[in-house]
Amino acid sequence: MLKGAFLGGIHPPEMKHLSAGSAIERAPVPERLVVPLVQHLGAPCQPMVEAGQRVRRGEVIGSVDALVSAPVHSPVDGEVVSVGECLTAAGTRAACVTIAPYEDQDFEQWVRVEGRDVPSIVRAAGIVGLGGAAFPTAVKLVPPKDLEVSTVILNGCECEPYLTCDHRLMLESPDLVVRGASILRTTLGAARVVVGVEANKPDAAEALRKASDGTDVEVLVLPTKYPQGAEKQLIWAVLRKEVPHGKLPAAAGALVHNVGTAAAIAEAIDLQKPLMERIVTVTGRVARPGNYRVLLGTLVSDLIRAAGGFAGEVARVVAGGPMTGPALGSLDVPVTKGMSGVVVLGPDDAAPPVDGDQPCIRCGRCSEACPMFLQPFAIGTYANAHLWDRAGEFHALDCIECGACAYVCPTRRPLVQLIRLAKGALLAKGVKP
Amino acid sequence: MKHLMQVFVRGITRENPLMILMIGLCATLAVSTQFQGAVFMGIAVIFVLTMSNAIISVFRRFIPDEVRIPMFIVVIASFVTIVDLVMKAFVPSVYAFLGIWIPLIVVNCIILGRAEAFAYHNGVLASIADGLGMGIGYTAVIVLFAFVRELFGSGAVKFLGATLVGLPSWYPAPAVVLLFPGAFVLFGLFLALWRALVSRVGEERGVCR
Amino acid sequence: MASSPLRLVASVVTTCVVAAGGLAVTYSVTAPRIAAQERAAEQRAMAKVLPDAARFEPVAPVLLDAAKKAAAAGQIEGLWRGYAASGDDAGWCIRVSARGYGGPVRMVIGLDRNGKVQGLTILSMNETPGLGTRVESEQWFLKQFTELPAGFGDRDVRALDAISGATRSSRAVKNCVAAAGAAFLAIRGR
Amino acid sequence: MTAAAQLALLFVGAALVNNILLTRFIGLCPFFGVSSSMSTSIGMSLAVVFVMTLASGATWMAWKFILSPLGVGEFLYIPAFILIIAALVQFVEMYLKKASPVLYRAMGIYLPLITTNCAVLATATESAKPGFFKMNIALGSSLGLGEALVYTVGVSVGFGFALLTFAALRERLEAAPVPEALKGAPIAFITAGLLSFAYVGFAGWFGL
Amino acid sequence: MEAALVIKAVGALGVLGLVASGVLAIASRRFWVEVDPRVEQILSLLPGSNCGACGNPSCFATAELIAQGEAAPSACIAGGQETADAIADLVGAERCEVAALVVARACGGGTQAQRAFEYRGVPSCTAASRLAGGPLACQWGCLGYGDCVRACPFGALRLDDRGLPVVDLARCTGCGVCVQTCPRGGTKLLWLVPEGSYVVVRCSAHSKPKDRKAACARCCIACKKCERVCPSDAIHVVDGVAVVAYGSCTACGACVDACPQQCIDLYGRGRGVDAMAADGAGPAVGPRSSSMPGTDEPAEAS
Amino acid sequence: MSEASPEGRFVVAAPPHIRARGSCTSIMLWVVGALAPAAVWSLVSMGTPAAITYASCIGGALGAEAVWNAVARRTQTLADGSALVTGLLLAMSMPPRAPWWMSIAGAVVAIWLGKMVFGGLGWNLFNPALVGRAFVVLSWSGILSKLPTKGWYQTIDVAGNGSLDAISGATRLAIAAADRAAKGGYGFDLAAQYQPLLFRNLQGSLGEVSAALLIAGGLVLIARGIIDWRIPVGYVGTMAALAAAFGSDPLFHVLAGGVMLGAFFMATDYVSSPMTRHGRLVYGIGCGAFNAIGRFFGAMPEATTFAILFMNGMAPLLDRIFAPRTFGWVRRDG
Repeated sequence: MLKGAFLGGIHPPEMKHLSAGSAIERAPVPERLVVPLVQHLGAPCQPMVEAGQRVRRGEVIGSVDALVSAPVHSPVDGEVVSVGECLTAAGTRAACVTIAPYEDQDFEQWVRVEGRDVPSIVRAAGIVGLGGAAFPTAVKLVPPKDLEVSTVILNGCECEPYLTCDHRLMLESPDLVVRGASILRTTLGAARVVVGVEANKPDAAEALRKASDGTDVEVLVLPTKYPQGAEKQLIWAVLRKEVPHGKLPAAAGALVHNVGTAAAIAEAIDLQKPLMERIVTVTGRVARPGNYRVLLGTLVSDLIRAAGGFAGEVARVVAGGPMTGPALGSLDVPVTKGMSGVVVLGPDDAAPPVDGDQPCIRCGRCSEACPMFLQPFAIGTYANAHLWDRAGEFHALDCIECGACAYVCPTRRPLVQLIRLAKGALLAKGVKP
Repeated sequence: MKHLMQVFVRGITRENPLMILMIGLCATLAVSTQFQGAVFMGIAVIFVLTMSNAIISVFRRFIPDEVRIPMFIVVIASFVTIVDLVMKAFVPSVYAFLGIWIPLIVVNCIILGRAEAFAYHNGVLASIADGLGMGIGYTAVIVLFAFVRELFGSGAVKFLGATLVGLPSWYPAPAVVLLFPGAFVLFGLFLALWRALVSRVGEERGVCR
Repeated sequence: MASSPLRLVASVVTTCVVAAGGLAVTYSVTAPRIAAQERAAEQRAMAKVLPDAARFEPVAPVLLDAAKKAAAAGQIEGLWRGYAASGDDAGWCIRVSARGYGGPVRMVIGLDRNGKVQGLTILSMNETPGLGTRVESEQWFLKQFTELPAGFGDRDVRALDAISGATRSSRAVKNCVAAAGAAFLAIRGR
Repeated sequence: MTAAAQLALLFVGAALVNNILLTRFIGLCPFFGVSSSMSTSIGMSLAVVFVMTLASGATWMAWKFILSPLGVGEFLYIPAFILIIAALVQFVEMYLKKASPVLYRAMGIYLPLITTNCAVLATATESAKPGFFKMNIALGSSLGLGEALVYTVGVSVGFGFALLTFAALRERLEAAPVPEALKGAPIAFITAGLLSFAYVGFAGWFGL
Repeated sequence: MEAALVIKAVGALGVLGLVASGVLAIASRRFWVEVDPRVEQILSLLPGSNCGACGNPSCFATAELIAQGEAAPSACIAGGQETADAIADLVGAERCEVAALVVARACGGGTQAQRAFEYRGVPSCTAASRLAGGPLACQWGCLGYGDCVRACPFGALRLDDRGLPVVDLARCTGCGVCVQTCPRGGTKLLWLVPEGSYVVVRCSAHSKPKDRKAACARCCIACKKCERVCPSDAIHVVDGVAVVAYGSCTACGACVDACPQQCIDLYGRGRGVDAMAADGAGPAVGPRSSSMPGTDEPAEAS
Repeated sequence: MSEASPEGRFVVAAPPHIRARGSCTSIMLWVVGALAPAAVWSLVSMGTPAAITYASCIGGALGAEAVWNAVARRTQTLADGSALVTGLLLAMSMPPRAPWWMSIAGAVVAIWLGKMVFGGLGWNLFNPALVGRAFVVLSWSGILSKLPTKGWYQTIDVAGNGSLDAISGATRLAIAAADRAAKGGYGFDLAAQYQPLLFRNLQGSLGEVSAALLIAGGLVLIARGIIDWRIPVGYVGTMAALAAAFGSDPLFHVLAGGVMLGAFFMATDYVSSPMTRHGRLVYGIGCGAFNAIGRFFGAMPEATTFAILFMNGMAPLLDRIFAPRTFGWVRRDG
């Protein structure tokens, strides 16, 4: 029995075998890249280019001065076709720069980023959390003065079913991950740096161990359980400390970064390379499931074409993991920094769609599954009746939206959606999280 | 006159103490196992309500605000005691059935409520009309409810020894109707029915006004 | 707008005085009537349970005390000697109460000279309508007591049937009868 | 039976077996009125425990030292007792308002409701006036002061317990898709009825 | 004996009364607490729906603020002119004019709007709009799950059979709760118009007219016909969508007749339009009565 | 815009996009399946009267739900299986020879008053089957106590014992209670009753025929994770402990009466039991305590129905008291 299992959680079918075995390949350069100017959590960037302008690979095309933000770089050499609104995976419309790449691309060349120290280089490289949240990494490298970060945790859990991009990265480039980990540790002045890997990826853990030989990077194998990769659960598993309600993880003395982010940091520091591409798992009902190195701004439709197109009947296409990723209404949305996968679900794999409210039979499975020890049934029930205050009494704002509750619900209540509604209403009322 | 009539009718329909204002419930549920007891309970309430309304209305200018509640309640208690003694003297069997509920008329929220809300601010005639209306509204409901409960709970409705209505003998009277769970549940259903039928009428009148 | 304290006190006291006076008068008017009602009810009950007797006389306090002591199962409230119109001894009437489900069950029990139950009736009870009150409405129940032998004891009473679903009320009635039997044994012959 | 056991029985009998709300229908107005949320029902329960105990003590004294010696209790007890309760409640309300606004906000706003709460008058009468106490415990025809207080506390705790239970049930019903005609009071009555089904189960416990 | 009983009774109850009233009399002096009676009075004048449009959490809080003079007598938005006047009289302030508002819906799509994908989940506009922006192809359109209907504290909205919320102008107080609730509130799908407005354009889309037409059969196509027929120069196509200038509109109804998309409606409680009749609450009577009873939309052209 | 999907429009719903197997219906069917052996055995042992009771209870429950849904214009909810479970549980708590009309009345009350008035499945505050049973027991105790019975106990004098809850005439429990009241001890050997109580007990309700089959069914449900062990363990454990404390045979008291049916199948009803772990344990203990005290010191020898109903009423309060601590709210290290 591995130590470190948090309480609650679920064991969904992993479905990682579809793509875990195939090495990362580069997706072809599409005819057109649509690069959104907001690919992160925080202030949107202002366009720095205009239509008709030539851009070089790595050139900044969007930037803003706000603290919580990250610049956007052109992933290719090409010509700006237009600057305007387009649809994003989240369904919102955002300013985008559309670029027509030239025929010949040299992937070993880029406009180098510059900076005084690690945080400023990371910022200039436009690095954000690649696990999905897309929070600007530079901000996290400068924690509040009153909080001491004693442990940096690298998240290599990849607990979402289907996704294998982190797995492949750890397996194929463990040196990058270890190098990133060391940079993070020294930058933050932390005593420890731990890479947490779920037990279902023994080969990745082994590769990391080998790579970290002789460095101060620890590799910790954690039990396989969803959502092991959630920030608070991971900190608890490694440190046995709870992040206090409403506080930053640093309050528990820890900081969590995704392994992919660490690799990107290593590249930014050592190679002065901005974030222009990422590894995306394309899996499920596609002809060639696998992991692809994808230029940011590639449309999902192009990516699916690169993976051989749909195989069989398709019910839903999910951007990211099937537990938390948004379902796509249209495939003409670009890959962004936070998109770790495109999962194509058939009618049999996907959750049966539910209309309206289903009765809660109070079986209590959602409470058992909730890694935050909430009572999702109660929040859902009150949210459904628009009794937001009551939902707030059940700590709706502490929900991390991992989806474990809705996954186990035997009557298939849309619990996550209901809780999100409650959270939205509570925040609108000015309730502090 | 028209005004008095309005006041009177209001107590029975739009502001029915039991069905709309939801006050004075305790005795209703407790004594409605017996049609006969309910009738006498109703009469007692009408008497106390009307008399106390009248007296309080007459003396309302002499009642200081600070001690109005104790004074109201002494007046009401006196009439209740009169009812108590008279019933004991003349209808002992009914008195034995009603038991503690006669003294508890004092704290029936309807009576103090009307004294405070109506009689203290209105003239004698209007107060009497109000008392009668409220009392009759109360009595109508409690008698009807008791009728239903006794009929379905024991198979027949009796009044002073005579059987008024009886169900066929094969009807297996469920005793639960007469027990306290039955009282609550039936009153809930009664309330729903009343709201569906009677209140709607009241609402429409409200619009026409 | 606060009134003077004197006025407050005066108005409350006046109300109280008037109310008290009125009630005292009402009481003195109704009190005899209430007493008469109670006596009449008692007489009616006694005549019913001991039909042979024409008049009833309360027994001496000594006997009543003895009876009270002897009756463990219930509480003896009154004890009368019944006399037939001819002046013969007709038996005893015992008013007795025992705890039931909703309060005391008060009964009057008539015993003949030998201590056999002549009749019994329930004066008052507060049992659950439809359940406990079946001790009165189901006639076989009270009737079975008249078949008890003269000089019956506690065991004899216990052996009789109870009404299912009304255990406590049945037990109260049985206790009353058992108490009456015990009282009779204690005062017999005196 | 020892005296302590007797008192314990008296308490259990008053609180559960003869629960004043669910088996005797006394005090229903606040039961339905303030049970819509937990916090108000907690305040109400506290107020009832407090006032009921004071009132029972006061009426017991009044009976013992004024009404009974003068021989006027038989017809004066109703006005006398209710006058005592009304004055007491009003006094407590005024006092709390001035002395402890916090406590006043917590339970003071329920105090006016208590004057017309039949539970208080019923319990005070049962405690003070011989012949009204109906429980099946051999305590003689009237209660001593100690017994009266134990009984009263038992009744009021039973009141509070039933009120809290009921409030918790109603909180669950808040979001329920109850049929339109039954919304509000009717469903509350039905819930109370089903809850009192459970209290039938107490019938005859310990011979009470 | 009777006399003795009466005296005893009088004595007993008299003493009790004396004690009780004496204690209360003293207590009422010692524990006197000042309460502003005007709070209660103001509260009784307010609508009491706790809609929150005034920015205070409850009507009681507003009443307290008004009584303390920290809020204007006209603070209550939902109450309108009458309430403001009554409160002003009560607190002895000057009466002032309140700009009365009602809510209007700038979308006529409903079931005729195109869906980009199939939405399955909680039937709520807010929830739907958060999943890929909602199923409508038009990002400005009414999603039709009725969040506004549920939110309205005055019961002034209902969903009609086109899946669109219609306003009962007799009940609408212009409190704006629906506007705050509507996930498209920021794009003026629901918005507050002055009470004296007469027409409303049932489209608020800002995409290219061509895209718009593909997304919805009922959109404004910026054809400018309304602009040309308007005798008082009160309607103009701004940013690709018709906009009414309420100051100069005279409710002549020319634009309503001219619109080829039937996307302009007579509306509002203004002069000549019966309050009960507007926006689907009943047959419209006024300068022009082309509305079908029960809808706020002219009869189908086809 | 290119239409990339082969079928046209996609489905968009909130995450998660995958779901665990199992549904409300499958849970209900598992409960039915776990009850089935005991039910079939009782049917075999008791014959036609049992068949009539089963048919009228289940038919009444399904019919009542269908009628309510039709009248209230709700979507039909028979497929969720909850009405079937309610009907089956009600039947198993009825005496075999109960008149058919009584079974139907109980089933209708169970569904309408116990469930539908609150808004249907998931909203009922009390176990519907127990509401139906309590209604029947309180309404027609007189008729129930006079039902024709057969078996060895008829030779035992049960005079002086009638009870509110004695739904099937003189059950073993009733006899035990009567004996205890009369003599202060038991007139028969309790240990000798284990075998009939476990395998073939023809006195009592339909669900009391075989405690062994009920236990087996209950264990299957616990093993499948459908019911929480805390409730039955708390219930049965408390019952046994208190029986021993009151100076009687714990095993007899656990096996006799409806304790097994109640502990495994009635008290564990999801909707009317607490949702928190501690709450469930306390709830089970409360059921056991109420049942034991009611059995030894109450007016009725069998108090299962009211014990569970009472604790149903307490469930929301228990959930409030034992609400889980949210992660991160109170610091807890290690």
